[in-house]
Amino acid sequence: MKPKYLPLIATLVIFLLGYALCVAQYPNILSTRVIGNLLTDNAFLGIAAVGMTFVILSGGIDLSIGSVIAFTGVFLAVVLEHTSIHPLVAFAMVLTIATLFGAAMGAIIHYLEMPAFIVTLAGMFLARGVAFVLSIDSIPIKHPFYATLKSLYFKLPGGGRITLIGGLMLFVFAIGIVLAHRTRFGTNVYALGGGTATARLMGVPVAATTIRIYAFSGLLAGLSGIVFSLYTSAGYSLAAVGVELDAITAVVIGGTLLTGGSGFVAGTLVGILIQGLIQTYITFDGSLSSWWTKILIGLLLFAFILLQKGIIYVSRHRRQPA
Amino acid sequence: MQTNDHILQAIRIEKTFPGTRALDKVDFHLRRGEVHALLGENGAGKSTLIKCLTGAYRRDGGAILLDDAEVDPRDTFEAQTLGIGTVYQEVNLLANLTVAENLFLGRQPRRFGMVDVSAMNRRAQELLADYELDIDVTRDLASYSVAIQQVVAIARAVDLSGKVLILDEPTASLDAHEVAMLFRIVRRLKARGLGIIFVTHFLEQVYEVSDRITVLRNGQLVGTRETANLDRRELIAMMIGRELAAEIHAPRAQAQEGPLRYRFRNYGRKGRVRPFDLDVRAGEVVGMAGLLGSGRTETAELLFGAHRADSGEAEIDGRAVDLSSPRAAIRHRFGFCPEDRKTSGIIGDLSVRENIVLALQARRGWTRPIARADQNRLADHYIRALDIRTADREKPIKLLSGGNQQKAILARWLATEPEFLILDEPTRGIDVGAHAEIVKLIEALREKGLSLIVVSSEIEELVAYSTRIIVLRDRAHVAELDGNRITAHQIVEAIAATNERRTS
Amino acid sequence: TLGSASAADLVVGFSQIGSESGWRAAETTLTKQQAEQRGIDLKFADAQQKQENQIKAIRSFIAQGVNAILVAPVVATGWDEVLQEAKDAEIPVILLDRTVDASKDLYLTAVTSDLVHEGNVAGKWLVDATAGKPCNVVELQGTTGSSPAIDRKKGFEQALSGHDNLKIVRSQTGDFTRTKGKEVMESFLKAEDGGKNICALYAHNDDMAVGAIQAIKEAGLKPGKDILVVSIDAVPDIFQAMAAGEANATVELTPNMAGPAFDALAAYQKDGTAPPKWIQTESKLYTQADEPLKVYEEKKGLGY
Amino acid sequence: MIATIRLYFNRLLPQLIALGVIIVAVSLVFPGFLNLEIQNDRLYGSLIDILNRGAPVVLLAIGMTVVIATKGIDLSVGAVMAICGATAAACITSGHSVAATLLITLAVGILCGLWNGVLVAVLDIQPIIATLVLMVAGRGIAQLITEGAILTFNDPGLAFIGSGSFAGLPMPVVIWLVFGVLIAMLVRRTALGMLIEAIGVNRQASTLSGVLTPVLLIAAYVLSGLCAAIAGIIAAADIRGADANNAGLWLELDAILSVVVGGTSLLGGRFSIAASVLGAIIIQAINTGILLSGFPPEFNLIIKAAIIVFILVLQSPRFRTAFSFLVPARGASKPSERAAK
Ligand SMILES: Nc1ncnc2c1ncn2[C@@H]1O[C@H](COP(=O)(O)OP(=O)(O)OP(=O)(O)O)[C@@H](O)[C@H]1O
Ligand SMILES: Nc1ncnc2c1ncn2[C@@H]1O[C@H](COP(=O)(O)OP(=O)(O)OP(=O)(O)O)[C@@H](O)[C@H]1O
Ligand SMILES: [Mg+2]
Ligand SMILES: [Mg+2]
Repeated sequence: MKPKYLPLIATLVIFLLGYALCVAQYPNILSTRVIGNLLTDNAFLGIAAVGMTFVILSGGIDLSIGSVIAFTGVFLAVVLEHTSIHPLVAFAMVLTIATLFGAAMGAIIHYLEMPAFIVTLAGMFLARGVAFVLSIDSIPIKHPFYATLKSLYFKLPGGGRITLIGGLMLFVFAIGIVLAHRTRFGTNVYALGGGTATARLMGVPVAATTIRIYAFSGLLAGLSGIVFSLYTSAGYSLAAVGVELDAITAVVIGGTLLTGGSGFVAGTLVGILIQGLIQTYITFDGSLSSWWTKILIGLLLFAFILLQKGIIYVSRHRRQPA
Repeated sequence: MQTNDHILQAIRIEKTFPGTRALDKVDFHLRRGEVHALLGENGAGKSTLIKCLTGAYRRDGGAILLDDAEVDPRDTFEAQTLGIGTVYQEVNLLANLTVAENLFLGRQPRRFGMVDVSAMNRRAQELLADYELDIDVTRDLASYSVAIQQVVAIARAVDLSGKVLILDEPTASLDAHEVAMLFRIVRRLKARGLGIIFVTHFLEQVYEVSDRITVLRNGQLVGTRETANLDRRELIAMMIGRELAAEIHAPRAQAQEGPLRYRFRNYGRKGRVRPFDLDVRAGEVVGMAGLLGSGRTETAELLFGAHRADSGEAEIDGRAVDLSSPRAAIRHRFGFCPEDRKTSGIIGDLSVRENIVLALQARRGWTRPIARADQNRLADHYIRALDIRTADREKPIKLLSGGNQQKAILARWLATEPEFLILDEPTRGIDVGAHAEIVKLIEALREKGLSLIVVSSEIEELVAYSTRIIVLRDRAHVAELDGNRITAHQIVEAIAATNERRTS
Repeated sequence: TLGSASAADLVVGFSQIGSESGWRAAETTLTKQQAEQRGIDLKFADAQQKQENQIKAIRSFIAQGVNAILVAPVVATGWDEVLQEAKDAEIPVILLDRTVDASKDLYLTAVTSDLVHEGNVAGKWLVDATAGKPCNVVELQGTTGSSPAIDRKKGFEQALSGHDNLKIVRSQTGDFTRTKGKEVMESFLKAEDGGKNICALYAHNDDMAVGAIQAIKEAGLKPGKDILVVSIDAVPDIFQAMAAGEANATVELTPNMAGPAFDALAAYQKDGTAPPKWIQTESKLYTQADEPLKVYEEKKGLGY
Repeated sequence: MIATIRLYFNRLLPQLIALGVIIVAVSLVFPGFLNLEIQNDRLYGSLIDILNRGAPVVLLAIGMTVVIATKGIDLSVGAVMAICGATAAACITSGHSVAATLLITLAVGILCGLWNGVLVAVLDIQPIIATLVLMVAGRGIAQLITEGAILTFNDPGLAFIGSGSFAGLPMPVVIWLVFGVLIAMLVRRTALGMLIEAIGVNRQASTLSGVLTPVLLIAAYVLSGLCAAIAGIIAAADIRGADANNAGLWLELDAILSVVVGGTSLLGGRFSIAASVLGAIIIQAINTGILLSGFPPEFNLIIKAAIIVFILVLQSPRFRTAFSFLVPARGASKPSERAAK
């Protein structure tokens, strides 16, 4: 096994261990229902996190995704309520907007040489601001097509379901993995993460790659917004506040370095599952007050990071004397 | 030869950085099938010229002709597609990608639109076989030594160069064996009709492979000459603008035996260096020789506390000391010039002044700042003493040319007035003039009673200043030479002998 | 199985929005108290202000097989699917504190106040208090886009319509917090001629009013006299202000939503009596005449 | 000396211009903006409000600047503010003196910083994640102290910190001015500033040069914790109550924004505390301007985003080289001038 897979393996081991511990305490967690929920409930976060993984791999960050999700939802709700446009067309429209929005941020980051953190922070204000202007109310989406989409699911034995959006998340992860490891674009993303200056000297098209990365992240944030609107059948400008932090956390727990250049899309999936598991555990426990919930989430996060560090450290040291 | 034999022509290239006129209407002509050495002091503008040719920098003026047609590569990718392959001086590859990905970045073989990873790895393996390198190409580049990385960079550039190959100090971290291999490949490409630009500070290598020589000084063209018609003395004069008093081959002054000061017993660290014994006297220069990856750098780092030793003890003047961290070592008046100046040497964004005073300031502690006037004086002193070429002392050090950065780091340690100085490849990337200066400096420091440990891949140089030489092999100290046994021949013998012992 | 379960072994899941205010904390405290009194095993899940977390929690409750679910929904929309799932699993759901935009057969009942009505009560009080005198009103809104902010604004404006002496001159969000309430009030005072143009303040919750009162005092004016203060929620601190004559009126939003909810649940479980679809809590108006200090003492221990 | 002052001024010029533009723009929309008067022995007016309301972000930005200079980031400052506000309120209501309360609270802030610092410097966890732990858990801890309610207090001594005045200025302004100057002196009159910059640019090389990297890293986070503690006290004293749920919520983003608007690179290295303070004031000027302008609140975010983008574009290296005759490049005085002095 190559050392670079170590964080990924460590994360996976931790997840399985954590899962086993939870099951030991609450056998119900093993039910297909919980597993199905884990996928469905985290679908929008997972999809957005794939985009975030690419951004972080390239050494950047995208703080705008939560706002873009909210904007997408409000946009869809407004369009579907006030016009007779078919949802599929509305999807295409909103995905285009989100992609262009991401591309614009990427262009600003590259051409104006501004830090991604700040550009996307402004993007975060802007997207949510536009959502507010579109509507401050939460607007239900009652289009029959939504009902059709939601009725598509694959029933698991034991009452669980793999829903359309859960499946979509897995599909996006598959695409993300292929894109990261089997395309020139993917290698270029890693190259940027390894150092922009060097990458430029090696002939990586830095401008195009940067713009594409943020456009891709915008696209997936838009897709995540569609999923979120399917999930809640509504558009709401206050939705998905702070999702960017959850996504960043998932990416980092998944073993990707925030400094860029090293990590795996698949790790992010495990990161998402770990976060979902923490939530599920807390709900199953059900005795924690609001504050202890926060403290416990923080501590579990810390424990996971420590464990990951520990596993990597121990296995590095075992290999040394060879 | 006719003029239309030129494959690449640069006409009146200009480039100005804030405060520096890096290139002043420089002409450069490269013929088909020649190796053209581009020479000059540190900061003369060699790397800048190359970067202007490959589009890494936008030039301010001038024209570039490739095959008599005007070209204007806007970025390095365009230069690559034009058939210009380049090994840049400093960073040249991405350590976080695999060897194969580095080799084929931007032109990976594809099947059905997807990168064909197995084909890429296979071709990478084949490519490196040319360089007698049989390594696992699916591992990250970071897991290989500088030398291997350098070879990979060369392999990539060669593979990219349909017409022109540019090598900016490619041999700085290679040893004789690898250099010979590189030259075999260069000659083969030359025979194929490529034009090759070769930047180096090793004059032997210039005479070994180059056909013509172009010399730059202070951003201006001094002249282009046939190598065969230009003798060494004249070349150096062209480069530094005066005659060099003495070259480094002067015989070593007789070392006077100082008292024994530093004793390391059974010193080592698992997985890095096998435990060794080492005694160093005052006024002694201990040279460390060995092949690439033999553990010289590891030894140096261990002595300085950059890595903690896990066996053995250290004594200074008979008293046991703790050298478990750089700070501890610095307290005992150690100094250490690391080999990889970019990642462990320079503080890129800080000024030359701050880089020079850093170690001294760190030793004094933050509560006792060095007054600005003193800092200026120190910096100015060393800028003059070591002839660091910089527009002013407030220039961020990352904007200096490579060799000048090296000198600034040397200055950082000299400013702390060390008693035990460890230099890891101190002359890497340094021009002839400065090279001689540094050798002189080492001599002077030794005469002042300092103890020095110098790691170098240049055996000639080791012979020039060492009073004793330790030969390493496979991360172990295997031989020690002193007195009359310090000759290039003996050192090579020692390295080879241990080699044979191992294979037998 | 549901019908036969006695209250003692009832497991009820409670998905709370979070703990964004003192009022919310009091609601949580009271819900837990009420459950304890009835011997109900309450599973509490804090959603940290996120709807997705509430949906996750409800799904987890269903997976655990609880006997009933209480939800204080963070937003009105987007509950159909998960409520349907609960219904499929035959778990009754009771909404607390806010209603949802979903078909009424998806939940057992909703115990809420009427947010529009609250705003209306506050507005009516102001209409009466000013008695036709011209009066410029400034408004401190809740978090932009949140349903209390929207509805309390709407109700207040309804009450004011037709009374041309009352004019809302400025309206900004104070995010339901004291700090922002104070900050925004400061800028209102500056913008309206040092406060001389303002005759009344309407705040969407008491916390903002408490912050604004401090700002008014620091500007050298007398809250409650120079500027009338009316707000909503009836948290303990506003009664102290009322006792000091610094606030004029507040509309109560009771934190005890769980009591009626558990009662309805018990009745439903005992013999299947379906409660009305909406159990409206009282929106009681308190003024300085209602012995504010006494109310303060009563409320102080409730976890606000 | 004059050259130094001019250099300093050049460094702050883009920020000063941005601030000037905003002030002019707001006073066009709202004419009374520049009015200042003395009331109750203290200056009173919108400009003073900006300085006063900006206090927490200014303080956070001071600590954040140093952390960012080390190539780190501290996401936990908002939560630490909440913890410290809650601690102060809890101490004062349980009968401690003001002095004891302040000491305990500052100690708690330092402790929080220490925790972050150890995670980053000793356990070598990426700063954004290391501080995320405290960001999430910290608010829980604060709520644990107040039990989710607003812990009100009436101690005039503690309240003075929030709403008292000294020498005609509101106390929060006095506090951040004094503290800011102290810290700026601390880093610039000692070698701390340079050593911190060295760590931020190249940690490995700094360590090899004998810089006490872990200790300085921890110190940076401790300073940030201390700043957050002071900000927390001010925020609590201002409303005479600790609002664990909302105190400092999302202020970490404002603080980071301030540092960037102040021109310090998020990649570590060169920093200027004065510039960050100016950045924070700019952010607060935008906020106050929006409040005064009377637009409906739905537009707040869009206006803020637009102004920030505008300022950042003004500051971006590309823009500055293109319009260098308008905005002098930061710190790049002409070499000839330098050589002359
Ligand atoms: N990006 C830059 N900004 C400002 N000045 C620069 C920059 N790059 C190079 N310089 C300056 O241009 C001059 C030429 O540098 P260059 O790197 O071309 O030298 P060189 O001949 O390659 O030297 P060496 O042998 O040390 O590599 C030097 O004075 C250097 O300080
Ligand atoms: N970062 C690293 N990761 C893995 N192996 C390394 C690393 N750095 C060095 N090595 C390996 O450690 C061994 C000793 O390296 P070291 O740099 O000490 O050799 P050296 O004798 O100083 O040679 P050099 O001339 O390259 O400096 C080599 O085999 C090298 O490949
Ligand atoms: Mg060079
Ligand atoms: Mg070495």
